[in-house]
Amino acid sequence: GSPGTAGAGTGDASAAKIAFLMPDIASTRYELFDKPLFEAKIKELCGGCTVVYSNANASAAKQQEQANSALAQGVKAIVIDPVDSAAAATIVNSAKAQNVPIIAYDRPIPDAPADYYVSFDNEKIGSMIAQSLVDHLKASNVQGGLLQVNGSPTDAAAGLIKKGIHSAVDPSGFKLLAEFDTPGWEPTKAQDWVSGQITQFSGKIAGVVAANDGTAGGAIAAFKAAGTEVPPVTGNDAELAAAQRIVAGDQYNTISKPIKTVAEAAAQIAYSFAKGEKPAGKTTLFNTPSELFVPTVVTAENLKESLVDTGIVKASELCTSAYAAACAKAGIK
Amino acid sequence: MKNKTQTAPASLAMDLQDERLQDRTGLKGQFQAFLDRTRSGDLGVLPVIGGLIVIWAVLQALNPIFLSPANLVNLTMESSAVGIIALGIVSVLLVAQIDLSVGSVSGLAAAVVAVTSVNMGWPVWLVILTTVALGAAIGWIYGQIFNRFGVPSFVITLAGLLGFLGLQLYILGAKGSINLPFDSPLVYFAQLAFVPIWLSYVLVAGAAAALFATDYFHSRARRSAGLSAMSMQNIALRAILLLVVLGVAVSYLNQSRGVGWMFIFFIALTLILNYLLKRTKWGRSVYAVGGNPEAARRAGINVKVIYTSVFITCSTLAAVGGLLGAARLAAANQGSGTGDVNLNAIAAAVIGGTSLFGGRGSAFAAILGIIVIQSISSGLTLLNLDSSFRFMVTGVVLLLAVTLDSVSRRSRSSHGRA
Amino acid sequence: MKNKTQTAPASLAMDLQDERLQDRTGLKGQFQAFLDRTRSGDLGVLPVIGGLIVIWAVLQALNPIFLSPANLVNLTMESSAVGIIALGIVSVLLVAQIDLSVGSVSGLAAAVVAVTSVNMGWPVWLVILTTVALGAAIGWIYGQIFNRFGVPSFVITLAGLLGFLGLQLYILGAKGSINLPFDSPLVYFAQLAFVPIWLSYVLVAGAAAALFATDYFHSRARRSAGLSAMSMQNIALRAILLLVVLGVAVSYLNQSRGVGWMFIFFIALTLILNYLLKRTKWGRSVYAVGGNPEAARRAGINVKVIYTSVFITCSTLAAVGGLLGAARLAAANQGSGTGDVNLNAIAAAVIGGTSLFGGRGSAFAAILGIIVIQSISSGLTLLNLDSSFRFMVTGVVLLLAVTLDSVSRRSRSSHGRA
Amino acid sequence: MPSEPIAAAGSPQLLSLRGINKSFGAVAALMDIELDVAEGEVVAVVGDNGAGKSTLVKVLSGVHSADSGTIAFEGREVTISSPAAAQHLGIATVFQDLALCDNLTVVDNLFLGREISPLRLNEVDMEVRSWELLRQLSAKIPSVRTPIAALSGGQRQTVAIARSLLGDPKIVILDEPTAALGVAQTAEVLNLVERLRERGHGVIMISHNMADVKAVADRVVVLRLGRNNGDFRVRDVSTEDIIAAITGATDNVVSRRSAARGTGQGPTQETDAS
Amino acid sequence: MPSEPIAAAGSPQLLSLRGINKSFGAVAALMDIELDVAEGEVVAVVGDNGAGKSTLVKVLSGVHSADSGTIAFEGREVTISSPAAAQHLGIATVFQDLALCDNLTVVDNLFLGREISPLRLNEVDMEVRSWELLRQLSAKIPSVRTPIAALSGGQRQTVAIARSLLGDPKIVILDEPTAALGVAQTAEVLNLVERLRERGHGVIMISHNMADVKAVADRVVVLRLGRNNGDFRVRDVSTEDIIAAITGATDNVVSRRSAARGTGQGPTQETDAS
Ligand SMILES: Nc1ncnc2c1ncn2[C@@H]1O[C@H](COP(=O)(O)OP(=O)(O)OP(=O)(O)O)[C@@H](O)[C@H]1O
Ligand SMILES: Nc1ncnc2c1ncn2[C@@H]1O[C@H](COP(=O)(O)OP(=O)(O)OP(=O)(O)O)[C@@H](O)[C@H]1O
Ligand SMILES: [Mg+2]
Ligand SMILES: [Mg+2]
Repeated sequence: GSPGTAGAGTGDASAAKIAFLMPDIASTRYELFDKPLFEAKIKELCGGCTVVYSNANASAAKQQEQANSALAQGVKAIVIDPVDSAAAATIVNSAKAQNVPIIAYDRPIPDAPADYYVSFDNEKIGSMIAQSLVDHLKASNVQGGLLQVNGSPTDAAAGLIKKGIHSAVDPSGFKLLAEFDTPGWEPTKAQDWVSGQITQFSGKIAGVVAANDGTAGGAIAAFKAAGTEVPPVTGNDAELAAAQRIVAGDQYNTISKPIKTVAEAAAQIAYSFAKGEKPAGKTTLFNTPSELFVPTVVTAENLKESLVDTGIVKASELCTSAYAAACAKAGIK
Repeated sequence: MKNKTQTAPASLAMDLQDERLQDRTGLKGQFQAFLDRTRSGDLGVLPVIGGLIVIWAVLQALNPIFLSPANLVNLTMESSAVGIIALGIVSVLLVAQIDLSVGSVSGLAAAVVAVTSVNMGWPVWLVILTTVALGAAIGWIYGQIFNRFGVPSFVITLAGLLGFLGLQLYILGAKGSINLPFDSPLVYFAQLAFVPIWLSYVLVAGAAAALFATDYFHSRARRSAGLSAMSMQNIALRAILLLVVLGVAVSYLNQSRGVGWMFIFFIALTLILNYLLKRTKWGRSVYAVGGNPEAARRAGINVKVIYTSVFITCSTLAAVGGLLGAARLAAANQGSGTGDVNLNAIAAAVIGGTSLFGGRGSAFAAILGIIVIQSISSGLTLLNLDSSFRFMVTGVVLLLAVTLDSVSRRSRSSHGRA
Repeated sequence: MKNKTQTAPASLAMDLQDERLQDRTGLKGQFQAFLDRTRSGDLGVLPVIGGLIVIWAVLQALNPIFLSPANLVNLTMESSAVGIIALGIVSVLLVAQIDLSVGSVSGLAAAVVAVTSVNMGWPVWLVILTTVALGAAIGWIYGQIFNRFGVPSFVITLAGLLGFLGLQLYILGAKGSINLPFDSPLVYFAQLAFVPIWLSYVLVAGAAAALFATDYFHSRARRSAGLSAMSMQNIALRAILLLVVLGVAVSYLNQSRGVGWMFIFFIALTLILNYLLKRTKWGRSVYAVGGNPEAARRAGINVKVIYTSVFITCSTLAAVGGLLGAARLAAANQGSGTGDVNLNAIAAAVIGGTSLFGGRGSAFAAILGIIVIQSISSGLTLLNLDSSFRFMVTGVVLLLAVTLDSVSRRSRSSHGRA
Repeated sequence: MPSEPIAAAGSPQLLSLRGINKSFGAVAALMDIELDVAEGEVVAVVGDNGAGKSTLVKVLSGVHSADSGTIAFEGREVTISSPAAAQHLGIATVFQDLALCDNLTVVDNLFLGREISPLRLNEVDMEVRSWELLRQLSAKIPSVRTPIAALSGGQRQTVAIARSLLGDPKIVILDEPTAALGVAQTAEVLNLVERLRERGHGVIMISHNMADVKAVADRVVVLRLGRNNGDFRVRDVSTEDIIAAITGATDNVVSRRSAARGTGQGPTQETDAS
Repeated sequence: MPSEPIAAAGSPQLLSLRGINKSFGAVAALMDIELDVAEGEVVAVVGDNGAGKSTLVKVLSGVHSADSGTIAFEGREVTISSPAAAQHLGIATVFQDLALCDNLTVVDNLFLGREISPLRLNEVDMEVRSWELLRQLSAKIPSVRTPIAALSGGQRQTVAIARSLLGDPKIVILDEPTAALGVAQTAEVLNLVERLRERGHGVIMISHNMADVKAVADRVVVLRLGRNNGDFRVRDVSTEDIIAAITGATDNVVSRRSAARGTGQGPTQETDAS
């Protein structure tokens, strides 16, 4: 047969379709931030363009289907956050075979270089949240060990975060009491596991490194339910709920990714590709022209500046009646 | 005829006069009756309890913290939410249907709880009412589709699984994850409300007394109607046994935080469902529909109403489970109710001895099944295994736990009682 | 007796002599027979095809790319792996059992393929053989546990789901994801191997000729045995119909990449399973065991062997599906086989009309069901919806698609044929 | 042998069917059936296997709906849309396939749909009533707390018959009630039918046993291949005539068997086909 | 009435049971049962409902295993561990509950487990054979391609009987084979039993119909409440004696009914209890 679609560089870029393929819904950011920001930027750049959005719900095979279907629709560029960085090589190959440029977003595709890579680095995120916690514990001179709540054992991104966390925890001098790969990132699973560790290591837990805000919430609920003091707990994603817990003093940190910057950069680059240009990378990673952005660790100290003032979190949503007092204390209104 | 009298003595109870009935009175008779039941696989929940004891022993040997009071308290609290969902599953399985959407419905309920109570500031009673009503409405819709179009419940509830997951995501909307404040009464109930020690013993004594009274009046009524009845000795023995078992359990749990009100709530729901299933016309109809829907219809039972009522029961309990799950986590998020909530709830019902083919099972299946599942999960949690080993060991232990039950039940079917 | 002759004319075929049989020969009779079948809900797969057409029309109206050749080619390729797994599910459902572990087994197979072919460098034939043998071994184990201990298949395969997921994680090890090289024959087969245009038409013609020949010889045998038989006209009509339908479909697909060998493989497996189920003693026994295991046992069928064979069929097909899934993705990872593979495979079988209660269904259920599911999923992918809406719409469309089938089937059960 | 229903002498009509049709796909199971039952009348419906007797019963008891035709009950035209509706009218039925729930016990099945005190089942009363009913039918059931699955064929049939006597039906339909019963139980059921007649109930009894039919029925209605094929007063008709109407010929296997053995063996010619 | 098996005159023993016991929980269904069947002999097993007849049949056909006791077949002691084993020995059984697969068609059920050419079913031959068998039994089945679920009770029973004639059994066990059959079909089955005897097969027939028993059986074995309660040569025994052995008393409901009607009505005293 013949290829079903025309490649990029041909046809009219002012009515181009651009695919935006996100990996899962377990993390709230993709539909909450990445998608709307990306869409808005594309609209701004090119009023007639449309974004074809799909979410693979954590299945690499599903993502492959979505990519194929985007290609069948004749998209002019694909922006993909791969479910599985290795397996996404197939998608890169089929896109290239049809002359459609492909931009790796958030996670790299090492085995088959994409046309561009825009990201912050998951491994780095893991090490940053863990390091921040370790530093805090050292500063406050606590004794004891750490619990580590990782993400889903079947999620490649979770594996990267886990690796990053270890890189900070292992040399820290704090004993790693136990670690757990939370199936499906489920907060209740994390809660049940932490509950068990509290009985097992009662009094010995100095802190918990949780790989995202959902599992952090589960860990905190476990301490609350056990009626014990909540030790410092990390998070990741800068969810509103996490911000509230940080304000209230239940959670120690989370990490805020400059999603707006990244999404808009990706939109810009994708549109350039769609027009047939070849944007140059700021650096080269995995053989791919790349641009990397640095996330910010958010704690009670810098929450106002990094989340509220930047508009990532609205003060009105943050300071609901239950958190009004804490907000006031932190000077957020 | 050999040396057996042809007609039974007139003094024998009305239901023991058949001369083929072997004597099963007195202590020896009771032992014989137990053997009969063992051989015919009619032991009820005993084998499941046996399986549970085996699991507990093994896990305790692997990690001595497993049977510590604190961990058992965790176990009871962690079992409650999914256990309540499993109760609903038992009732749909009894009519040989399935509900795959309990996870989504519980997640939706969690989302509704969070949005109404946090974002909209509704009072707790209204939140609870709304959630329960939502669950009931979903079940009612399932019932209508099932009765009108005859779509298999597997498909209806599969559609529900997807649809209500979507609705949950939509309701959580821009937030994604909503915290319930730790001082909300719901969260307090699910995390920190424990029965005061004195009250816990009062409850135990009350339970034993209630068992005694029920047995006693039932037996008196039977005797005065000329039927065989439990002996006074037996009645007292049962009550004392319950008293001792519950008393020991409670005093052990009281060494840590004690018995959670949420767990009491779960047990209360189990007892209520058990009453409804075993002692009311509705329950009888449920078993009949599960056993032979056409016979039930011909007996004049409104089979459609029964199906609808069962779907409503299941969805409502799923919503209640979701509410408690959210309260226990002190949050509702996109992951609420996803993952293995469905599978765990269904598995709990099946492991407890409920048949997927309808007409066999009891409310107690839910409680036993969920405790088996949570024990395995909690026990392995304490072992700090790799995920890969954790999954493998869970599978093997689960299988072993159920095999005991199945082997005893199998002799039942080979005795012609499937 | 009114004006009907008492004895039928001797010239009538042996199976049409009963005088209560209304005349169903000739064109008018055939139409009448069709009406009979409609009223009694005996339309086979027609309603499912009707549902499929409705879905296609709606999705095409929403996005004109949906029915483009390129997208349909994608659809066929994406249906194949899970479709093959669904074939296995059909066979276990036919004996009223379930296999919840097909996802894990397919994931395990994917992992084994990746490890043996990439890390250990085994030749392709050995890799395939190993995978198939692994699937068969798993099914055999299930069969043994089921037959020996009578553990419900739900529980056995739930344990399998967990256990083999653990094994998959273990085998993939720390890396978590292994790519298959793009030049491996497996990947070529699953991604790029399409039937040459000339061959595709030859295959179509062959299929029509085969149908004609089968019908013709069957009908000749019946007629010579004195039984009623299809008329020559009818036989020709069927063959021509098949020729036209397949011909149009193939030529349409050929406008894009054409018909993938993997899809041909899926269809071939379906036809083989259909043959085994419908035309062999084994298949007959499978239906018998599903309908009434005790009657099957009393008829001298070795029921245990049938159960084991069916579990083996299912696990083996799951492994083959996993192999193809890995080949299509050109990778095996920790997520292979997880997610909704299980649910999709079971749902495909059920949507295609296989009963969860055993004894009713056909191999074609798998192909139709998976195409319904993949159509919805692919159609909605083209629509750029939020996840929340996507889930909701999927649920609703799924329900609508199946309702048509169920309504037609319901009249069947109200006519006493459940 | 076109049929003309014979009006029952004197007593008011309880049930009359006119022009009932029912097809299953290509098989026409009932064609233009007429049937009348008066109060205190026992009507036997006989016919060959597959003649449509059970289908007729199912139409009457709301299990199937007729394709066309009218049913009048106590003079009013009624539609019987469900078994519950039939019970409501006062039609109690013992089905040929018994329709019991295998997983429930004898007591449960007896009182299914008619439990005593629905919100708090009175098990004791139900058990006592069960024993009474079963004794009355000479049932040999060791325990009423065994599931139906564990009963013998005849025991099940006795349970089904006992079921139909609960409530106070106006008309009792018995589809081959004695097929699986022992000699004593059969005699009890025949006694029971006679008691029902004395109390003014209508009874429709289907049977292949001509001796039973001749013993208790007032009228015999013959179905053949889904059509009426005769309606006789029992006292006016011989067994041979009924059998001829059933088989559609006076020279049939029954008469031939009868004749063959008549020259050979025993004294029981008239009914040995039963 | 302790039982002493009567040795069949001349012909070699085909089957003999000694001391068979079987309990279901607290119910002793069979106690110390003895039974002999010789070649070319038709043995009727009679007894009240729940007497244990079907349980005995199930023990013989490998459905249940006996708790104790020995079974000798053609002189050798055998264990019958499964229905397949029983078929292998040459024991064909028609069960009281028929044991057909409702979802399969008539042809499928007839040939279940004995399909012609297992790897490529010969549907044409099977259908032709089916029609032949069913014609022979005067079955009124409109189409052999309908699922069993759509058949009437008697049609099903005919199918089950036809099933047992496939293969070449040495002994045929019929558990109430004529219970649901019409008069013509009953006569055909009795003819069939006589043909089986002529061909030297052993036949065990269970029936509640004394007329049928007296018509075809050589010997009558009576079970009562799970025990042997008599073993008679048919030509030496009267119906009344058999009924007395079944019910355990000479003054029973059957004889009372007989007596009451004897003074009143018809000519069919001797067999009206059947
Ligand atoms: N649910 C059904 N679907 C299709 N055909 C049916 C159905 N029920 C009955 N029939 C057909 O209708 C005809 C009449 O059946 P019915 O059960 O009424 O016979 P019957 O007179 O009761 O026979 P029997 O004496 O054997 O009980 C039969 O040919 C049967 O095959
Ligand atoms: N599977 C079983 N489980 C428990 N009890 C059983 C089982 N099967 C039979 N029984 C009991 O064994 C006794 C004998 O039953 P059986 O079926 O042999 O009687 P039968 O002589 O065939 O009676 P009928 O004439 O009614 O068919 C009955 O009391 C019955 O309740
Ligand atoms: Mg009938
Ligand atoms: Mg019997």
